[in-house]
Amino acid sequence: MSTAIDRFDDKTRGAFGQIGQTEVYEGELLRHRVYTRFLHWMVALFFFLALFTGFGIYMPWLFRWFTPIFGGGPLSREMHPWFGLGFVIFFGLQALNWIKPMTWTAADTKWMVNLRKIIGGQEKMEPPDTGFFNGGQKMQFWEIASGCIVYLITGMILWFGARVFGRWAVAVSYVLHDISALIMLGGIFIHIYLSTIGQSGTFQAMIRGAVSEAWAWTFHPAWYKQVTGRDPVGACEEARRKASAK
Amino acid sequence: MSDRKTLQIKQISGHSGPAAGFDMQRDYEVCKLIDTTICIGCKACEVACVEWNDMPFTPTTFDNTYQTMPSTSYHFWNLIKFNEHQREDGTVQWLMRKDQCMHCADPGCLRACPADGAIVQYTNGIVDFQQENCIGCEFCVSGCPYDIPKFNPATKKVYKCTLCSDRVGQGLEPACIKACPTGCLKFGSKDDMKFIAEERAKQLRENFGFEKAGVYDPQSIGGTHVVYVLHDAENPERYGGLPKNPVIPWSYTVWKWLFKPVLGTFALFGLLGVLLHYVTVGPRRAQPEPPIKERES
Amino acid sequence: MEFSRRTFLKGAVLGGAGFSTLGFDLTPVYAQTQSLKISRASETRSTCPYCSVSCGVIIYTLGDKAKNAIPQVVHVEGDPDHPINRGTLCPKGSSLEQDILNDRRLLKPQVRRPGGTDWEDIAWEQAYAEIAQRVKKTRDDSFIEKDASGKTVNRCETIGFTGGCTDTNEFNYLVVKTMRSLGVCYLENQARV
Amino acid sequence: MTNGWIDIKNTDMMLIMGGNPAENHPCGFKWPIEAKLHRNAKTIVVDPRLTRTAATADLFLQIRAGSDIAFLGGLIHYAVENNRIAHEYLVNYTNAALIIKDKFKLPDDGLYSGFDPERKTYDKSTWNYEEGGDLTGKPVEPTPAKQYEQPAPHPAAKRAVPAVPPPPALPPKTAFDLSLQHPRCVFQLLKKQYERYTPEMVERITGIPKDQFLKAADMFTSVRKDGDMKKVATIIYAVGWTQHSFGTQIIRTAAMLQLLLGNVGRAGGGVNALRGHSNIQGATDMAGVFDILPGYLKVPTPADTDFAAYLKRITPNPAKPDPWDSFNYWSNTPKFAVSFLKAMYGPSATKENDWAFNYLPKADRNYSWVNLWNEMYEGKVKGLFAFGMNGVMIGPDSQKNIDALKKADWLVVCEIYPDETSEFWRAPGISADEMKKINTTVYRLPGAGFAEKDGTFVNSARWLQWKNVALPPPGQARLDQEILATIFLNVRELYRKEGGKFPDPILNASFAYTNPYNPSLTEMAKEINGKALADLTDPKTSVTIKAGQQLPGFSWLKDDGTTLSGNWLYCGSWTEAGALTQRRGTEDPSGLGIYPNWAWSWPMNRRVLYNRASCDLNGKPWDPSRRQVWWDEAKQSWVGNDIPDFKADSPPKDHMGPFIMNPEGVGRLFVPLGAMADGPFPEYYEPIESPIANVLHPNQSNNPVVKKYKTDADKYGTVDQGYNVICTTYRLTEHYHYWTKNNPMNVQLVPEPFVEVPAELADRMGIRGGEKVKVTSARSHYIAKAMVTRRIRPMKIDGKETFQIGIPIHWGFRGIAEDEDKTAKTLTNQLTPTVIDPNAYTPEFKGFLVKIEKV
Repeated sequence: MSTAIDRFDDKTRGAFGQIGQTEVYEGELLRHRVYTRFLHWMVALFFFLALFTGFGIYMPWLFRWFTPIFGGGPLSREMHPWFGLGFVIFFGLQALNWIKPMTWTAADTKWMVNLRKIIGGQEKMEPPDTGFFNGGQKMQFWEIASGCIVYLITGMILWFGARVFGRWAVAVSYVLHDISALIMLGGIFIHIYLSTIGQSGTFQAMIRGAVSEAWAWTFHPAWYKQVTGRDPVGACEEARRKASAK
Repeated sequence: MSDRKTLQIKQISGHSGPAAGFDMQRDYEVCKLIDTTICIGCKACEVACVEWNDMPFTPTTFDNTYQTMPSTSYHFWNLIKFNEHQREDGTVQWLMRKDQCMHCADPGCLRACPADGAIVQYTNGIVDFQQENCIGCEFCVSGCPYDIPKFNPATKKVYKCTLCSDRVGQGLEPACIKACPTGCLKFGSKDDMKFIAEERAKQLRENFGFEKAGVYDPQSIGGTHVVYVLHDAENPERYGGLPKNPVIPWSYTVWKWLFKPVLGTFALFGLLGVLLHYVTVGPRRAQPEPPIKERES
Repeated sequence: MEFSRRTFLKGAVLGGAGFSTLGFDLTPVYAQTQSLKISRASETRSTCPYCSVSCGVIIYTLGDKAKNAIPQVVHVEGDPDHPINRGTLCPKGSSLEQDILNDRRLLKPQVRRPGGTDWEDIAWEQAYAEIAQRVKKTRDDSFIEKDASGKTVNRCETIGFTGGCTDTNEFNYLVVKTMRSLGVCYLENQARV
Repeated sequence: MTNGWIDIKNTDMMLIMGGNPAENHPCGFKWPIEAKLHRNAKTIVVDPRLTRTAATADLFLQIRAGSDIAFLGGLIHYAVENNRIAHEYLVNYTNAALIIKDKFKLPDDGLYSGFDPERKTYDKSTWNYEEGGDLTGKPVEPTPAKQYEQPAPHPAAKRAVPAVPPPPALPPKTAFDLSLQHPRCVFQLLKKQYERYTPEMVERITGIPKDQFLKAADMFTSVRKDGDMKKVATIIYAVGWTQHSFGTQIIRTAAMLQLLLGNVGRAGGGVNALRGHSNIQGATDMAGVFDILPGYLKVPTPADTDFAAYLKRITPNPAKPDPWDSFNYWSNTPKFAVSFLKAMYGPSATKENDWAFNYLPKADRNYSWVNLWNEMYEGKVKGLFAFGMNGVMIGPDSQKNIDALKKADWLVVCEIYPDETSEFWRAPGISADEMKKINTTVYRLPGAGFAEKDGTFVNSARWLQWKNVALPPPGQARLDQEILATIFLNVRELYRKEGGKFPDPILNASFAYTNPYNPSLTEMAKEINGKALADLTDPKTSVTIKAGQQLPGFSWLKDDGTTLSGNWLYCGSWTEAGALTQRRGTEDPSGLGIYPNWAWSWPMNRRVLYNRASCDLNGKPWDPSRRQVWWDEAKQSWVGNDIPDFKADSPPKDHMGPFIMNPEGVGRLFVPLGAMADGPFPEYYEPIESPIANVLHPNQSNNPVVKKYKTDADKYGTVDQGYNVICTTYRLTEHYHYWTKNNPMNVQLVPEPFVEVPAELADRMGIRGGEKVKVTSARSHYIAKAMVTRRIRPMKIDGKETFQIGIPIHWGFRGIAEDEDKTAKTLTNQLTPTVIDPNAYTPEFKGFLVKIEKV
């Protein structure tokens, strides 16, 4: 099973590597391949399409101004499930792509325990065993993954409606769908924040695919160690020394 | 406008609670009375409805029944349901019931509807869809205990009986009421209709041998502005699936009136949180950072 | 039970109102109803042409009968003054608008010639002339002035007239006057069947 | 209807049978419902199917189609046996006490006295009253027949020289027995006649179980429980009674039952025919049928060698017990006839030329509907006009009618939609080659719809109501009256120019209209009402009507040519006061639903016929809460909420009979002489196609005077040939005959033809709802989807399990569904037999035999 997924992922990664490219400059590390970036932005695109159309359905009195983009309320409603479907499909591919690095480990649990310090800014560096993804990222990943399953099931029920599934299924699905969306929305705020202004140097990982070595040893030390073979703390200290020497 | 009155709004979908100032004007509740015991299933109400509302014709096919189509549709809001009920003694009772929006006192559609102003309830009890505000989400369909709102795939909006709010607003009775040949349909104040209905049920019990005759005005949804007189009020299901105790899914009530605004606020807290984080703690940077020149307190 | 349920509803309403930062506005309390489609149409009182109950109907036509407006029906409804139907109509009467405004209506005279496989258009005057000639020939060819016993009978037995159920009394009188004068005996009507 | 639509609300009991008013007259059906709601009135519905009328009934009985006389005869038997009869009414207002000739024989063997088996007709001379006086309490002995004085002939009849001996007439003074004990009095004969109609017999014939029948009989006759006269029952019927080979007799049975119960003439009572169409009541009044002239004047026959002979034949003389009085309103016939001829031929009708009597064709045989098509089929009728009449669809035996039209020279159709009659030459099954061999020329002229024409319709309650023009005809369509008048005037022009056979009536027909080519219906209506041609003065009141003025009523009509009236019955409808048919008064002071100022009803705005019978002998209403008319001693006149249908100044002590149109003055339980072709009392006969032999008299199963047609197209089926299912035909509430199949709204409601099949029969044949079935009669077949239902149950007829099916009539080969190929394009009336009632000549559309199979 996993080998089939691996084969698929390898094949598509390879194919996308032919289409696009990732340039890694001196002092940088390859963070996300073309395929990963493509999937991420497709997921993001469909997420926002679904989000904006969803807003128009969730609270039209507040978000009606989104709807003209999609041709008005009813068309927003009509498009929403298709956008949602796109989101789920692309996220599904991303999940296949990421299923290994996203596997939860003891380090992640530790990371979560340490969360307050990271948020509070007391710890400048991530714990040394923080790998390619940290616990927070994995939590969001799995939240979205489970959210997708909820979306898919409840969304289908809402899509085909009370005529097919009965009114109670729709009535319950409606609530679950919304709750799922609200949780995801909350997570997305954090995700965007941390990947842009909240954590400088992160955004380029999904744009160019490469990150600075400093970014790597700061935020994903274990991964840094894994790809460079060097000790992240040592590398950081060395860099600090070099900087102060100047 | 010069007409005596427009309709006063009591509730608006997408807004919690009653519309502000809904009691600005006195009004009485209107009601449609359907006496199934003298309904002859002639379908005049069906035609009057289609004609008054200028709705297009639906292609239908024969389906081993006199019933025009299996259920109401987005341009067929009024349907007589025909049912053959075999009594214990082997004789057959042919039941006919006009099916249409019940204009519930507590409308499930309105509760389910997220679109502001897409469904309104007037103080006279009419529940009306305002298609210009409808977003076609079809939640009303599941909110309705009577399977009444119907989605039109062409306009992508939902439609149902308006109780001819355009006529009632101008002082006329609804089109179906006017057409009904036998007078099994009546229209007036809810009090009057309830009185007539109860009297008729009593007459059926006392003079015509229908011991279980009664009035259908389900209190589980606060009563309806369409009430039925039934030969057998204990078995409304026989009349083409009239629910004995119609209910609105609790999820709509709980969700829409309570948690939806609350959780919506919580979601915004995410935004607020990151904003606060940025301005208080500040962004995280790759180490090593440049040396700190000064730090507030 | 009802009381407690209502109390609950009220509670919910108040609860909702508590959060009405996300839903409170002074939306107009009145909704202007759709304008009445027949409010300015012309009314004509008529009688339903179907069964023998003779329901009074009001035919609403577009326009105020000004010269340049050609009336077309927009709605048909029962006449509430009529003592028998009191404004009610059956499914047939209710659909009279589609009887008046119907794209299947015959709009021009047509003739099917002997051996013909389709209709041909014919001018009214031509049709009248041909029909009159045929009537006269058929009558003259077969007119019986006296029967076998020599009694005057003045019959034309080769022409029949069948009248419809919606022919008015006045029209039927014209039928009697014209057909009996032609000597027609086979004068029948929907009334028989 | 003897009464009216609204009047039904005054009833306490309804028997709805042979009609389906909820479906076919929904808006009229509100009045039975009103009676239910406000009077707790009960409804008994007897029908072959559980119809939508039956759905609201208190008691529904499923009857075998065509066995109605057995059921009604059973009710008569029950009423008499249980003394649930209106005794005073019966003795004084019916001919129950009159004594019948001793040669008269009841039909124990299925035949009355006087039957001629070769000609299949009756010599009806024994069907007459005995002449004589009061035999009450006298020994019962046959009174010797004696020569009685011939009644004084009408003055105009004096010149008559009868070539043949006069037909038997009613005796002016009839023998009677007010104790109703004389064995030959009508009541005793009636009792004897219906003794055979026991509940057991009813069950064997009709299939209605005995207990159910008794329940219905008890319920219906309960209005006369203990001799109480306050309650009233009504009987409501339609063509479910008419369309049989004994249809008229079914209705007579009902009338007799109502007379026995004293329900005729009373608010909430009567025998109420629900006519199926908007103006077939008017078409009958106006003589759209061959056997009458306007106002029910009899059509002239060759024996009427001159006008006097004609008048003598058609003007009845009173025939009644000597102490009683009889208005005998038909004695005014000469006035009506002369005024009619003056209307027809104007100045050309003079006393000298017998009022142009010879201009009228003299009918010597049956020229009715089925005969018309039969003669056309035989190539005798060459040309046909069809103005809004779809003869192919109506049948019976539509295929025969199509084949008949193939033999005609020409056909002129005036219609508003494409119809089967005008397109008979391309009926399904006719190939292109065959089509080329059809030599009929067909003119199809676009007429005007109802909204495009004015004029009056007469409803079932005899109301004449004027309708207004709403819009002009579309396209090149023209008004029907313009089309007919123009055709006639074109013919007239040809006769004027070329001459021809007997052109006088054509040239002299009065056409003095402002625009003769398009005569306004207003002018026609005024001519129908009639006007004075000379100054007239009423000697009693000295009221004068100037020449040229409209007449206020038919009492002003004269037989000297000084009045003109197209139809005496409608005289009073358009007076100097204007068109009473346009009145819109909505007041109903009595609350009885009379609405005296709404439109106008014949005769003379009377809303309930024979309403004198709503009072007892002293002129007091039987029920003081339903006061229609009454005798006002102070005014020495009949007054009331309705117009008294009576001689206004005839005091009760004169004992004038309330049934003023009968020479007897009383209602006829026994119909003397020639008024009925098949018997003075109704007798039960089987339909022509019947699953069993008549249980009462197997050797005379069918109506003895009914003749079958003899062309190769006329076939009749039997059970032995496999036709073992009884079939009845009907209309649906959603459709109107062959008209609404062009209306998309109605097509939406019921899109396709179907056959109603009992579930038990369907099970047996493996037919499921929605599957196509083929119904075959001896004539042809019909294909449609099956509607499998429990609303028609299997029944036991004379112990044998029998099934009935039903077919709506609405689909043909031109219509919305038909043009979209959604139907099999077969016609219901391809199945129906060519056989007619001997009195009304109506075909037997109900209760014929078929077989059914899955397609």
